[in-house]
Amino acid sequence: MSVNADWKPRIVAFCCNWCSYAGADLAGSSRLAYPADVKIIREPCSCRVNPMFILKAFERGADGVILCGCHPGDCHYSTGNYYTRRRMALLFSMLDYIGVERGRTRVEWVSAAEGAKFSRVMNDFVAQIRELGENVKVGDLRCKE
Amino acid sequence: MINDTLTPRLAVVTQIRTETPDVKTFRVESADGTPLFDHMPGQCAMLTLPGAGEAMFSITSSPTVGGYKEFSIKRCGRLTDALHAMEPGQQIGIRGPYGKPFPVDTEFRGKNLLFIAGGIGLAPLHSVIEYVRAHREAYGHIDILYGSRSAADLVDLDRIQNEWMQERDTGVYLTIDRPQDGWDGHVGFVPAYLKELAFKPDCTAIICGPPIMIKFVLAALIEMGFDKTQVYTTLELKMKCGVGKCGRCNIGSKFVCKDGPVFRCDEIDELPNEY
Amino acid sequence: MQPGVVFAQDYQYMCSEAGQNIIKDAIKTHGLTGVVVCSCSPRMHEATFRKAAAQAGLNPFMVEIANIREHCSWIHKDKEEGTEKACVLMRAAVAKVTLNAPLKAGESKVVKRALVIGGGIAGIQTALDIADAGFPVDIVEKNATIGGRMAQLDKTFPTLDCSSCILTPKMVEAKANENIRLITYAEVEEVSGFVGSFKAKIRKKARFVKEDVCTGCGVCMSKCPSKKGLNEFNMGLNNRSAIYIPFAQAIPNVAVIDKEQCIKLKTGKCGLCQKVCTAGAIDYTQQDEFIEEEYGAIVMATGFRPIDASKFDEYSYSTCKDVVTSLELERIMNAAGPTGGVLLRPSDGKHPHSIVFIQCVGSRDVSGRGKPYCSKICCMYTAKHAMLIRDKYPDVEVHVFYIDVRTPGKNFDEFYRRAAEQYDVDYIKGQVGKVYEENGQLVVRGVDLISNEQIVLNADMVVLATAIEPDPTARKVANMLTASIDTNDFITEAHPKLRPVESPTAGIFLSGVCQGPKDIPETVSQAGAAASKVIGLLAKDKLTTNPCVAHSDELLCNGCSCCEKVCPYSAISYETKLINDHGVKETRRVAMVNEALCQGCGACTVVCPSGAMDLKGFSNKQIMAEVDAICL
Amino acid sequence: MQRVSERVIARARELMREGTVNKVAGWKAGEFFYDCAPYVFESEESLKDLVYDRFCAANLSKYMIKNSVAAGAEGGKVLVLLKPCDTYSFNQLLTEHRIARENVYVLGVGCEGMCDIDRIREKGFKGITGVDENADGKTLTVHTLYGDGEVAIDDVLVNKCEFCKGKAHMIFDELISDNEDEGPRGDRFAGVRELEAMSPADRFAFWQSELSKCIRCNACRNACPACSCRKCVFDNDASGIASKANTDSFEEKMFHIIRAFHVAGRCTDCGECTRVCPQGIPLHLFNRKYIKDINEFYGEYAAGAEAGQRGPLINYTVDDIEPAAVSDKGGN
Amino acid sequence: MAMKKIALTQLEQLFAALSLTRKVYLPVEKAGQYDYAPWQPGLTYHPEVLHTVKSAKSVFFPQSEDLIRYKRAGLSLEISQQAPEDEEFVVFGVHACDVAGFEVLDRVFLSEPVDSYYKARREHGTVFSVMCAKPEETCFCGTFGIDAEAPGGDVQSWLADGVLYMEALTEKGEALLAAVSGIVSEVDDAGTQAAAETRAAHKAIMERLPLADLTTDGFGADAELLPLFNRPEWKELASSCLGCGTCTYVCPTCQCYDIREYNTGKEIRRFRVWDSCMYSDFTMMAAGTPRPDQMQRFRQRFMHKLKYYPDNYGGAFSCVGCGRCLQKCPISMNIVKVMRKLGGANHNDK
Repeated sequence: MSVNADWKPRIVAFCCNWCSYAGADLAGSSRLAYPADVKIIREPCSCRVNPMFILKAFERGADGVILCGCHPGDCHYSTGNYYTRRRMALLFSMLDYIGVERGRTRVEWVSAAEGAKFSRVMNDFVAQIRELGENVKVGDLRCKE
Repeated sequence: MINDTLTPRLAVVTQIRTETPDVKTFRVESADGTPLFDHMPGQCAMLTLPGAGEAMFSITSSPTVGGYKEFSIKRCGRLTDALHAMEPGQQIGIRGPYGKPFPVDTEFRGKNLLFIAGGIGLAPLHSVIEYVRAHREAYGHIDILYGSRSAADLVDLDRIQNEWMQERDTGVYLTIDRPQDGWDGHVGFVPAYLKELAFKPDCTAIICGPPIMIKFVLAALIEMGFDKTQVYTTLELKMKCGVGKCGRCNIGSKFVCKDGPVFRCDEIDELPNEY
Repeated sequence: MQPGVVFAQDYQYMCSEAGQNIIKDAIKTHGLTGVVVCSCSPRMHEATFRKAAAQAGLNPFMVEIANIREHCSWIHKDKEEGTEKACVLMRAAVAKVTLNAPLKAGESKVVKRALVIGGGIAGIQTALDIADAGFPVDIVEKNATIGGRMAQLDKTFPTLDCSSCILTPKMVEAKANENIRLITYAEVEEVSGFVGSFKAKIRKKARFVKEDVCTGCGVCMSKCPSKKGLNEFNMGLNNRSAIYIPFAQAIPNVAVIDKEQCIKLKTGKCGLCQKVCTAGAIDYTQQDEFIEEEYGAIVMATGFRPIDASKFDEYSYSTCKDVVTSLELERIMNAAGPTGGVLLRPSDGKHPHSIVFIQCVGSRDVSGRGKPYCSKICCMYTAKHAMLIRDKYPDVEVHVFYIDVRTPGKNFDEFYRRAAEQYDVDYIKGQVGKVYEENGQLVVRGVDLISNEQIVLNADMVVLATAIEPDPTARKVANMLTASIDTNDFITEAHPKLRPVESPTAGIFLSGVCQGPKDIPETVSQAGAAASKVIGLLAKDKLTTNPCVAHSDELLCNGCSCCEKVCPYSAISYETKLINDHGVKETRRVAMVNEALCQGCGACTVVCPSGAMDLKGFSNKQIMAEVDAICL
Repeated sequence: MQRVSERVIARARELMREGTVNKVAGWKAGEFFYDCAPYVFESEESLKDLVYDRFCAANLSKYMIKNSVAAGAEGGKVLVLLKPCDTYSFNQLLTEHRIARENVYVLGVGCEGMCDIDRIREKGFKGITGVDENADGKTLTVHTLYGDGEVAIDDVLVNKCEFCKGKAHMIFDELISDNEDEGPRGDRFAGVRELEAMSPADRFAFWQSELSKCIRCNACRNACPACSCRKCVFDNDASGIASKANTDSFEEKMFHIIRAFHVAGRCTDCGECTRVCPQGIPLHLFNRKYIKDINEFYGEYAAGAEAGQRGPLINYTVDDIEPAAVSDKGGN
Repeated sequence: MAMKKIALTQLEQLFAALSLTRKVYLPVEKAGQYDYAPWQPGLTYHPEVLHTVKSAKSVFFPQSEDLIRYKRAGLSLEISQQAPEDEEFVVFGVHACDVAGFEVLDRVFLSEPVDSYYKARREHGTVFSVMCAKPEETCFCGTFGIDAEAPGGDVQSWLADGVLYMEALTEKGEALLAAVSGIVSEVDDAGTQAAAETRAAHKAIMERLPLADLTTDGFGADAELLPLFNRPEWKELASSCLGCGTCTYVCPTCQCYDIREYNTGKEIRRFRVWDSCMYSDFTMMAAGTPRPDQMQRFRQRFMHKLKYYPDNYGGAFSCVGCGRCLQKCPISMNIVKVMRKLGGANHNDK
């Protein structure tokens, strides 16, 4: 657990433009609150998210990274999220293998109509990251000074 | 705190002039008002724009003008892009001077001088030409042959036309690669124009420009009866430290940063062909 | 200020003309090379601001949006935290925009033909409007006739017009219009391509009747010995022959053989219809045919169906014949229906004296059995049914159990009040707990929420106002078209307010109930709206393509083909060519992106280990710069 | 090994002499008995230095990227000696269009397991001047400046040979082998399982300790046949993650995770990374983790078992497992 | 100053005593590999270990070190320099080859303009050498005139029968031994004798080493540069080089470095890292590289060690014969093979 009381988690959310980003918009227009710790990066598709981006986020001091895309089968580009699913399953397994807490990474499928789900997922993820505390295992010490 | 040789001094860019579509000249002065350093024509300095990096640039201004150093820089990569995006007032880091200068006070003294430059290659020669102009009586006849892709790419054209062309006992010859509207001067590549101009080999030639131009100019000069000991040029390799230690700008046993960038062409012949 | 930022301005309505002018002026005055707008979602106004930048001479792709409304101010209650986050989002957008490169949109062709999937009133109206504008349209209808659900309706609310009287002329018009090709008894099997040039493969199922020969005389139907097929048009309330024309006004008026029922096709014996057909239209050897066609635009008009009422067993739908759905009642009431339009109860064909309507069966149901949404049309058609029955059979008692009565349409509330007040329909606010049969009598147990009393009613018939759901083909078709779909299988619109008839997938438009529950006038107006969008698209000679496409750096490309394998659009091909890498020349195999085909998903960029494949507008460096800026 | 060795060398000479090939990629004798280096012989005469013995562990597949193209340009063919495990790499490179197959003559060579001089040194031998394979075929006599000793071959095998994938060649034009394929030797995933069974904290400590040794010399990458990018992202300043060694930073982990990810589904488990690491980091534990995961998640897959396969990361099924199902392994 | 001694079993006490006033670096095992690391209680010296993987040079010239920090805000820039080393330390257990390696680096970094970071470490560091036990077959320090029996540094020492005999060579060395005078003891004649005997025995081994016959003939300041540079054999020598940096990074004399930046978001740090001339990007510029081929990069490394460096530094070679590259090269190509092929009996003048 974090010892720093002022600590606020840094959470990067990669959202695909067609479903999850729109879902986040809907969460916004529906005023379905979630913590401000979540910062969204818009991608055309979840399959655009390179594992490098996720590691880079951790390197720079992110405490959690979540990737949201269209539900499998509903990808705007037909098949993108199927590849995402495989890549992330393997990447997350590897992060777990090197001892990084499994809870720091997550994939969620959120459609454009699921504003409520988006909000729920983010609330849940932030709570989970708060539980895990500050990310001390992966990250560049130089960024933490 | 000791000041290591790798630590730049704080300087400020006081003036930026756009020379050509891809060349800008930056005037750099120290941030605290004390002089930066003394240099001689042909020497270089490391400019640092943190976040974009550090690189060696030849000092374009003459040591005879005080207070500032100028650098004409062509846009060709990450750092130079960032330099070109600067505004006056930007603080940067500078360290130097590095390298051996042209032998302006020794071998060049009393000689006729022939300057041959292509494109941004005028930058290092600019410093020499201005130095020579400032000590005009110490040198013989001067010829300057300068070429570029187009009229717009001729660096510092104002000064060339308004000052150099008016300088006594000085011939200035300009050329561009391809004809264009509004240009009534010479058209053609530098080596060809050089042969056309048929300078006598009674002078010391100083060449700077793209490698391909240097190659053909050198061949032309030899053809015209010049000896390699009469010809000087500058070489450029990747540098990091500037002081002959980081190990990447060597050509054989010579370091460009330390033993160059000015070389006499007969010296180059003794070096391995890795430049 | 962030490094690189030279001008910042706060303005309340940046998207207004005045706001856009601020941007344009700033671009000109400061020679800006990039613009960041901190505003609402880029899904809303990115195009607006890009256009403004372009008008000021800046490449439109040098604009980035920081979404500080939907993603920030609207969801974060703590002002300080929200502001802090807005700054971070702005910082990320600035970090990104400094790495943006000017992009130029390419061009692609527009095939001047539209495809309408579904031949109900939505599809017909859309097709008619497109055809009227002079563009060819194909309607693909999975049933043997066009007409859809509207053809099954008896009367329409609130005017009580005869449904088929107003629909039939439209169907005839669709058949007659030379720009419209009707492809009935057919389904779309494959769709590829993209806006402007989709390619579709359509399976035309075998009718076993030559469509161009059959005269629709109907002799075959009367002679057909197999009469056990359920009549779908009458909701299975009666039977039909194996060879049949769905209903009298069917378009095309051509028979079709139900191969499950046809004795000839099942056993090889019979062949009666062939013998009696004077036109010689019967062909037992007919096979499914495939039609391949290119389209510039596709309209989904796949419609709806009532949900399966047997899931609500407390109403005894599956056990009591006299518990019917509203659509079944429509057929019972219809002159062309199983009872010839006489109100007779299905169990014994007797005249009912008491009818109970139950509203919201499966609608507004969050238990998971039904649908969470309001089906929108039930209140009104129930009022219509009640009124029509009371009008024709004043002896019949009519009770309606309702949760709410929703009448927000033109003349809707007046209509409902007429039913309740003028026709004395007994509206009971309450829910029905159980319907069961007791001694040959239906018993309805419910509760009156106003008097808070238990109510037990004897009824001769119970009518369930079942919820409607998207036709099951919608999901399949949406997947084919890569159109997104919501959890209820309604097709998602590009914007719920501003782009209600477009799918987020370019070139795919929505007409009718496939987008959400609606009544006929709404459907027709949406159909027209979709048509006008299609016309607008087809009227263009060229489309500008999305310039945010993949790009391969030849110097880095290994030629491994991984990218080629994950591309959903076959936009990547390989070429062996001479590459000059800093003076080192080599002939080798490198990837090439066809920018007209690439849709910019980025799947290829991640499988490329060397990073040769990158995505314009969402480059590795740009995204990493955003990550850096956020994690600062 | 001796017998195969003689036949291999003789056959290479013969193929060169008769003009079937004009180059031979093999191993060239060095200063010591164990330091033979990969080498492309260009004349029959030069083949006098060709060796094939217990110390020819280097995988020659990657050299075929350049050499197959060069051979084609010169109008000839290059013969390459491939051990069974090397053929997987060769096939994978064929799948990725990196080798001009028509310019290569694959001479499959039987292998009884390669010895690792470092592991012999680890047994305490110093100043090693020679080894003799004893008649039992199971032990080596080690000669040193400080006296002789004996060591079991099984104890000094190269890691990849300790977990040999089998003696069968996946591709060859001609085969010289006396080995029956007895299938894989040992459980190559045992090391991965052992780690998985640890607590996350212990796993983290393990990798922290191993990776902190990394000096970012790039030997693993440069030796790896799957890491055949023209320019690695870690060398490319424009990639945004280019880096050179920096101690106490995240870069080592980032480098190794990304490297493992980039070769996931393409790695044939040839073991070169671990073999060449000067710091003795068990890098194969990364790659084998991915191979194991891929096998478990998406069905058995052996990269390079045949040319032209579609790798698991450029493939999918609609009912693949969700990333959420990849749960924490081991204890707490 | 007279020789001192200490029992091997008491070395920990010596380290403990030294660490009161300075940091003590010695070869430490980590996950099976030895490298120089600070001493901590419980760690001891393993005389049987010949080489650390990385040479001892990392103590004076670390693989990476921050030099300068920059902060940018708007147009302004703040430059602050990392403070050079200012604490005393001792490097224990360095063998003759690595000590000679320091001298190779000294010539580069201590010549004008002096590298202040390196200089500070050299000034504050004391080198405590130990004569190597059991040299490997890959050792060839003798080729470069290094006397393994007199390992040098500030204090040199020999191990005989469980006793370490030590001798200060410089003032720094004397001060070091004086600081631990309570722990080390005087050496009697028998001890002197024992030390001499262990040296003699070592010499005998050195003469028997397989590479004892390797000479520098054909290289050095006197060799002709261009003919050596243009030898056709470079191509075959370099043909299987993978272009990794293993040889460079394990080498005690390689000193090329890169200067890079890392933007932490709050500041930009300029740091120095080891670099390798074997890397393809070493000399890469926007316009290209003068060494596009691995052969050229390979040649650069060995020409530097055997010719360029001697040219610039009074004939001294930039190789100390430690043999690390012989053991660590993934493809077993190394300086010995280069010297055999191009020098000795094969050199140009013969």
